[in-house]
Amino acid sequence: MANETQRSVTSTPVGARPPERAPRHEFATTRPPDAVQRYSTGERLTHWAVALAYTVLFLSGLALFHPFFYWISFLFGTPTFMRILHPFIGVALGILFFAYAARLWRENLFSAADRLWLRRMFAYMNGREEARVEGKYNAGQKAMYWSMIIMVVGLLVTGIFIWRPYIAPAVPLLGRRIAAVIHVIFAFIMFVGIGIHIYAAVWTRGSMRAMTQGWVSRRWARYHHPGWYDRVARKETVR
Amino acid sequence: MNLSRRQFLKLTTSGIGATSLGALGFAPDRVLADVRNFKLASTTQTRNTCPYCSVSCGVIMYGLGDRSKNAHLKLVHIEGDPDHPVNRGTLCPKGASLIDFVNSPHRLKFPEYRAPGASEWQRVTWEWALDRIARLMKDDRDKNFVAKNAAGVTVNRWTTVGLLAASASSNETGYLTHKIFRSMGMTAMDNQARV
Amino acid sequence: MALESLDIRRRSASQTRAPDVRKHTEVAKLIDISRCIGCKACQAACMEWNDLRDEVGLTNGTYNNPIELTDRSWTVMRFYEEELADKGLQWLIVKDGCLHCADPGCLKACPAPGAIVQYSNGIVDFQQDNCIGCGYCQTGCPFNIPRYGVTDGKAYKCTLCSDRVGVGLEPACIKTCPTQALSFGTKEDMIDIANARLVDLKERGFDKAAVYDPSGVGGTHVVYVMPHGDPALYRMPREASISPLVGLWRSGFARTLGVLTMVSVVVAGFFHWMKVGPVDPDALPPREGE
Amino acid sequence: MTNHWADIKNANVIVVMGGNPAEAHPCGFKWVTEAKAHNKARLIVIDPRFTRTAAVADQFVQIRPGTDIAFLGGVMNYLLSNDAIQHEYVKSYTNAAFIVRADFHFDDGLFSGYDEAGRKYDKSTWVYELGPDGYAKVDPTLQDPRCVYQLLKKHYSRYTPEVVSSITGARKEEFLEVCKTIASTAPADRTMTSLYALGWTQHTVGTQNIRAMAMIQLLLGNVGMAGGGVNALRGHSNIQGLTDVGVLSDLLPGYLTVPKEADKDVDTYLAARTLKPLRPGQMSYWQNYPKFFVSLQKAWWGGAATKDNQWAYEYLPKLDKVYDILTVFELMHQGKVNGYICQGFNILASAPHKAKNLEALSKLKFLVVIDPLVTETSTFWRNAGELNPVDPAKIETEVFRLPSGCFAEEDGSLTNSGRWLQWHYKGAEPPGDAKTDLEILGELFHRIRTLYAKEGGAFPDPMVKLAWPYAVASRPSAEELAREYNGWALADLPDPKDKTKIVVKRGDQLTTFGQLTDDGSTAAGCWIYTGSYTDKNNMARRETADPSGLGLTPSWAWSWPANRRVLYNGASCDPTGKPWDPRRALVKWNGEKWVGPDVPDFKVDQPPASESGMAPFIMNPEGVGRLFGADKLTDGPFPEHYEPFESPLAKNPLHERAVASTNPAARIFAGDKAALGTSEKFPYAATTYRLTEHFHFWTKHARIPAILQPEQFVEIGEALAKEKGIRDGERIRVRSNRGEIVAKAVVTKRIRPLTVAGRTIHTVGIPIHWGFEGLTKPGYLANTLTPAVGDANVQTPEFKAFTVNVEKLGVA
Repeated sequence: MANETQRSVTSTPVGARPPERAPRHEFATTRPPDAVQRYSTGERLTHWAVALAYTVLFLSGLALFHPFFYWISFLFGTPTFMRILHPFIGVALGILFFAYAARLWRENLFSAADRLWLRRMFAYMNGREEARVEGKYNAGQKAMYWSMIIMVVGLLVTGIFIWRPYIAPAVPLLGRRIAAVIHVIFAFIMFVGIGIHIYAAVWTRGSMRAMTQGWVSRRWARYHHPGWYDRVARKETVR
Repeated sequence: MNLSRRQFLKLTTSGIGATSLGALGFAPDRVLADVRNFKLASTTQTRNTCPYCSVSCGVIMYGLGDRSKNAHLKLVHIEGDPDHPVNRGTLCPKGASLIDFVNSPHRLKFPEYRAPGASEWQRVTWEWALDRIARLMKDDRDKNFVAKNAAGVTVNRWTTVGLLAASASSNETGYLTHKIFRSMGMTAMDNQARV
Repeated sequence: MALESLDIRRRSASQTRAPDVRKHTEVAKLIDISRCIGCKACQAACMEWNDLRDEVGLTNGTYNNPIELTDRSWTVMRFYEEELADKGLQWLIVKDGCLHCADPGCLKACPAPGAIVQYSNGIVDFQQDNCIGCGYCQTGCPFNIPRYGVTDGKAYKCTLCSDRVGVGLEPACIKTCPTQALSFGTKEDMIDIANARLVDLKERGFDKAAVYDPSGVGGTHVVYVMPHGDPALYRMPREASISPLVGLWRSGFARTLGVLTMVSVVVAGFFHWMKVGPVDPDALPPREGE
Repeated sequence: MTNHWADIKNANVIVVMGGNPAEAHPCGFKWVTEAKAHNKARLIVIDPRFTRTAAVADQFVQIRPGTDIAFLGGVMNYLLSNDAIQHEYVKSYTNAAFIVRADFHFDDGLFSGYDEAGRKYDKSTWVYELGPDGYAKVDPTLQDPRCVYQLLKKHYSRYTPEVVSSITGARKEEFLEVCKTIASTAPADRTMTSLYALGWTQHTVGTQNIRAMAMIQLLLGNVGMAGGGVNALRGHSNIQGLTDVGVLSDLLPGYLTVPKEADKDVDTYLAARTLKPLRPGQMSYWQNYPKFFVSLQKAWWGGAATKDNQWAYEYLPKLDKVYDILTVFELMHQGKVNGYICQGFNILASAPHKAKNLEALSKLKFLVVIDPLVTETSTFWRNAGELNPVDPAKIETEVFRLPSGCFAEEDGSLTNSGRWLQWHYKGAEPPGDAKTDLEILGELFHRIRTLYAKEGGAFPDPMVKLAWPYAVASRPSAEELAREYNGWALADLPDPKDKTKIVVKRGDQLTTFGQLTDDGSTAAGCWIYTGSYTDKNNMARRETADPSGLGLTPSWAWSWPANRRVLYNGASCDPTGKPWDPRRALVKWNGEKWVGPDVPDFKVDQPPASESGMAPFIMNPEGVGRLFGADKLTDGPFPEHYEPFESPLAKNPLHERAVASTNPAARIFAGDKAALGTSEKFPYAATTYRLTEHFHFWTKHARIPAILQPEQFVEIGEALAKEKGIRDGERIRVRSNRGEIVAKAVVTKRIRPLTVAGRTIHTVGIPIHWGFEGLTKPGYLANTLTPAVGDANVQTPEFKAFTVNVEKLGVA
């Protein structure tokens, strides 16, 4: 029944099943009965859609950036198709990302405790204990959140400026030149961020599962996000 | 040769790898660029003269086909004749685009007739058109030919049908035109020189 | 040493050099503005030879037509009426089109291997087969030359009639120019002719006459004789060079830096993993209260 | 052209006036560029607009349209009052020394003998004083007040720089600068060439415009010289050839003339044209007129032309007047013309006053248009809205449109303005059912002749008996016709010096017009073309050798007459037969005969003037160039400035007499006179012209030129535009008293307002190339505006100077 309890506290109307369905507990699953729901199905789908879009954008961008990677373009059928695809996917990513991010901004507001976390971040990375995290996200995740917003906005705007044949012809050459440079710089910052993001997910075991299956163990929750865990346990609305 | 299963796998994967890398564009760069084919390679050349202004630049016309019976010779390109002492291969914008005159969508392809009061052309045969023109001309000449003037001097002129000769037709055409129409006693004959 | 060599010197988005052990003579087109009568024969010959037919447009109150370069007008004449203090009314007529830079910004900016090539003779040519239509060549060009096909989205510009030069003929515009305002040959010869023209022009009172061969792009394979000297009068950049912005982004340095950044993220992650290993709260012994 | 295209490179000074070769003849203009580059030549452009020729000129002067004679008269005054003339040349090779009849005079714009009612001159006083020997009297000292030199000086003394500036609007300093440059070619080793085209001919004073320059060139000794001459650039590819073969109302091939009513028989006809020399020892080439004429009649009527029937003289029509285009359209407008054949000529657009042309064509019973392209003439009955507002239902004209081949689809020759006959070859078949011109002519004539043979009718003989020696009767070939105009011997021709020798065997092609006879033993359809097609087709020659370096290329094609490249080249030598300038040696006397890189324009074994008294202008009975035009022209022996028939000035500043305000000898029909506008209602001077991107009304059917200049426009100066609030690219309406057009405005610095007779005069420039057919954007035919009045001598319409008003319509 713990499972049922946990379900009820997560704020996932998407995951809510119609009552007439057969009860879930008869279904064989690796999910322990006391697991804590961290990401709803909708969040996970959106996340992975964004991730897929990013992968496409990254690969195609990489192919356009450096001739060494041009072969990647053939994965798209033809380089020209890849070039046509890239901006459309970019717009798609923008929409998905903002649809996703719009719901998370409150949880990503910095709080006083975040300062301590950041101060102890490198120590944590070197194997010391993590500073206590009060919200759903730690300060590193919040920093990632806000930097991604800046990056995506930047990439989207600059990308649109250099979008042939629809927008670029209307943009003055200097604007296109600046846009192209910013696009590239942001793409690399974003790559670095995404790299850290992926590595952090891999490094903190259980995180991947959280984003794939939606749940974390109680221990994981208590260890990484004690504040959040407490509130979840107290059935408070998590902010 | 004895291959362990492990070795075998290694070989085949690298083989597959190499092949797919080739497919992915890791093949060595092609060194030659694709230059557009030289479009005059096997065309038929004919010498001509630009028909526009009176500089009369020499031109060379390039035609598709080799004049064999089944190839319909179509001009595809015209450029200046480098031997020509006046234009030395150069052409003005009109001359350089002569091909668009020769192949203009407004070239006339068959005889047409516009009946009195009509607002459309109708396609006719050469036979019909020339027969009718000849008839109209003869009837008018027979009716209006002036053999003698009021003073009784033989004047043998026909003033009621006129002709304007071209300014770009050949000397031979001009000469024949003059010979034919003057023989009819035509006086109202002029060419573009007057204008 | 053939002028018509179409061996490749440079190729867009290519890591390694094309074989270029042979030394080839560089060609150039000379545009002598002082002899140009703005007849547009070059435009006509260009369209005719390259089988291009632009739209029948409108007039905008000048003699410029087509008004701008397009994917089907690779060269256009621009007309400027200038009242000059010392010379009175001058009708300046500039043939616009690709200058075939020795250091081509378009080629530098192009991400598609082989979409832009520079032949050993200096001609910079677009290979539409390889073009992906990204528009970078336009941002790379200091002279705003490349244009995109309306229907196919590929970039086009003057090829200096590489197909003609490749069989030993001069480009179509050069051949047709009625007043020898255009000439074609080795770059060396063209510079000699240009300098000789300056002597004549100075004798006629054009004291400021100058040759336009902008060094900012390593010199060009289209060279102008400008009777009034100042390129700005002819609406050409006084100092032409590839925008530093484009350099910033398409240089080998930037590319390497980008790739190194990526590699270092991966490497850093790897080493961190090796040193610290994963964090796994589930691996901790159960705490009290669990 | 007295000279030829490549010869321009030999000039030191090039005057472009009445033409715009950089735009209308770019490839010929190349030789101006060459002269500038290799000869340090100076290019002077005098024009109502700053053209693309002016863009590369050393000196440019803007003048008001129609004031060329005022300018050139001023130049003559400058040359004469500064004594900047080639004295020896003027004395020996012009009629400067000739004494003019005592009762010849000029007074307030009129020469002696004017008949105001008939608007024409009695020219009997415009002649030389003849001595008892029948030769003209001369005063080699040029002091006699009645000698041409003194009359000339007096006539042009009125054209002071101030007067020139006041009439033409040119700035005085600019005018004097130009005079100085022109005067620099008076020395024997410097030459000036004059390039003109329709900017001079399309005026009521067209012929006199050209004469004025010819006189300047004679004064400077530039006629007959390499790099000199008076060079008509001419507008169309074969306008020279069609004129040479005489397809004009009053001409026969080779500048023979059609008999007039007064020429009652062949002897009268020939006597009036066989000109006797006016000076002792002189050769007058027209003394050979009967040989040319009889050979023509033999070519046309073969065996039917015999001495007994006056060489078929009666087969030719006799003119009661000249049926020039303006006259024919006037007659057509009066309903007196029933049928009209347009063989590739867009007359609706080419003759002035489109509305009148439309009405005239609508009165025809039938119209035949033979053309490779759609022309407005062929569709004159088509309603094209404002552009051609007609009601087809009300037009009863039957129209036939016959598709012809174009240059690329036929063999034949064209004569360029340098008089070169160049052969061209067929490179493709005509499209669809189109036929070549020769085929169409052959088929049509074959039908008419058959009808006459079968049915009889009015005087069928000339047609039925017309010589028709062509292998395929319905399709004469170009070669057959070329052989015919070149001519052949009808009998063995003996050597005139040794009658036992045969020069040309019976049936063989003639090699020179010197072989022509007046006894019917030769046939030649166009005597000046004799030599073009001998045993081989000389027009097809393509040797590029130029041994003299003067650009003569004597073995390229063939030039008339006799393959001579520079006319009057005898005048390139001083009276002892030595070239004035050894670097420009075209011919010279070597003690026995004339030799040189060009074919001598002189009797080849006749010693030069100092020994024989024979002067080099052998086509003139006086043997010299005419500073005084005598009675050759209808409107005066000296060019005089007359205002255009439509002028922004109410009155000619030079003359008080109203009738002498415009050319008093120019003919104008009553209806056309009524259609002239006044300067009050139409205050701006207007001129029409070509642009380099187009050829007449022809290339608007070709895609590339249509792209290069797609839409109709009118050029106005910035000052006028400001006054009217018109900006670049806005639509404006241009009206004359005959109609209006709407076009976009090109506002330009290149047309400045002129100060003329104390007033500010604006000029409006109207390019001609648009119409209601074509690939270009539809436009108005520019002749909607132009007046139907022609040059006093040859009736070329005054397209270059008329008046309009302009109003703004705003953005379209």
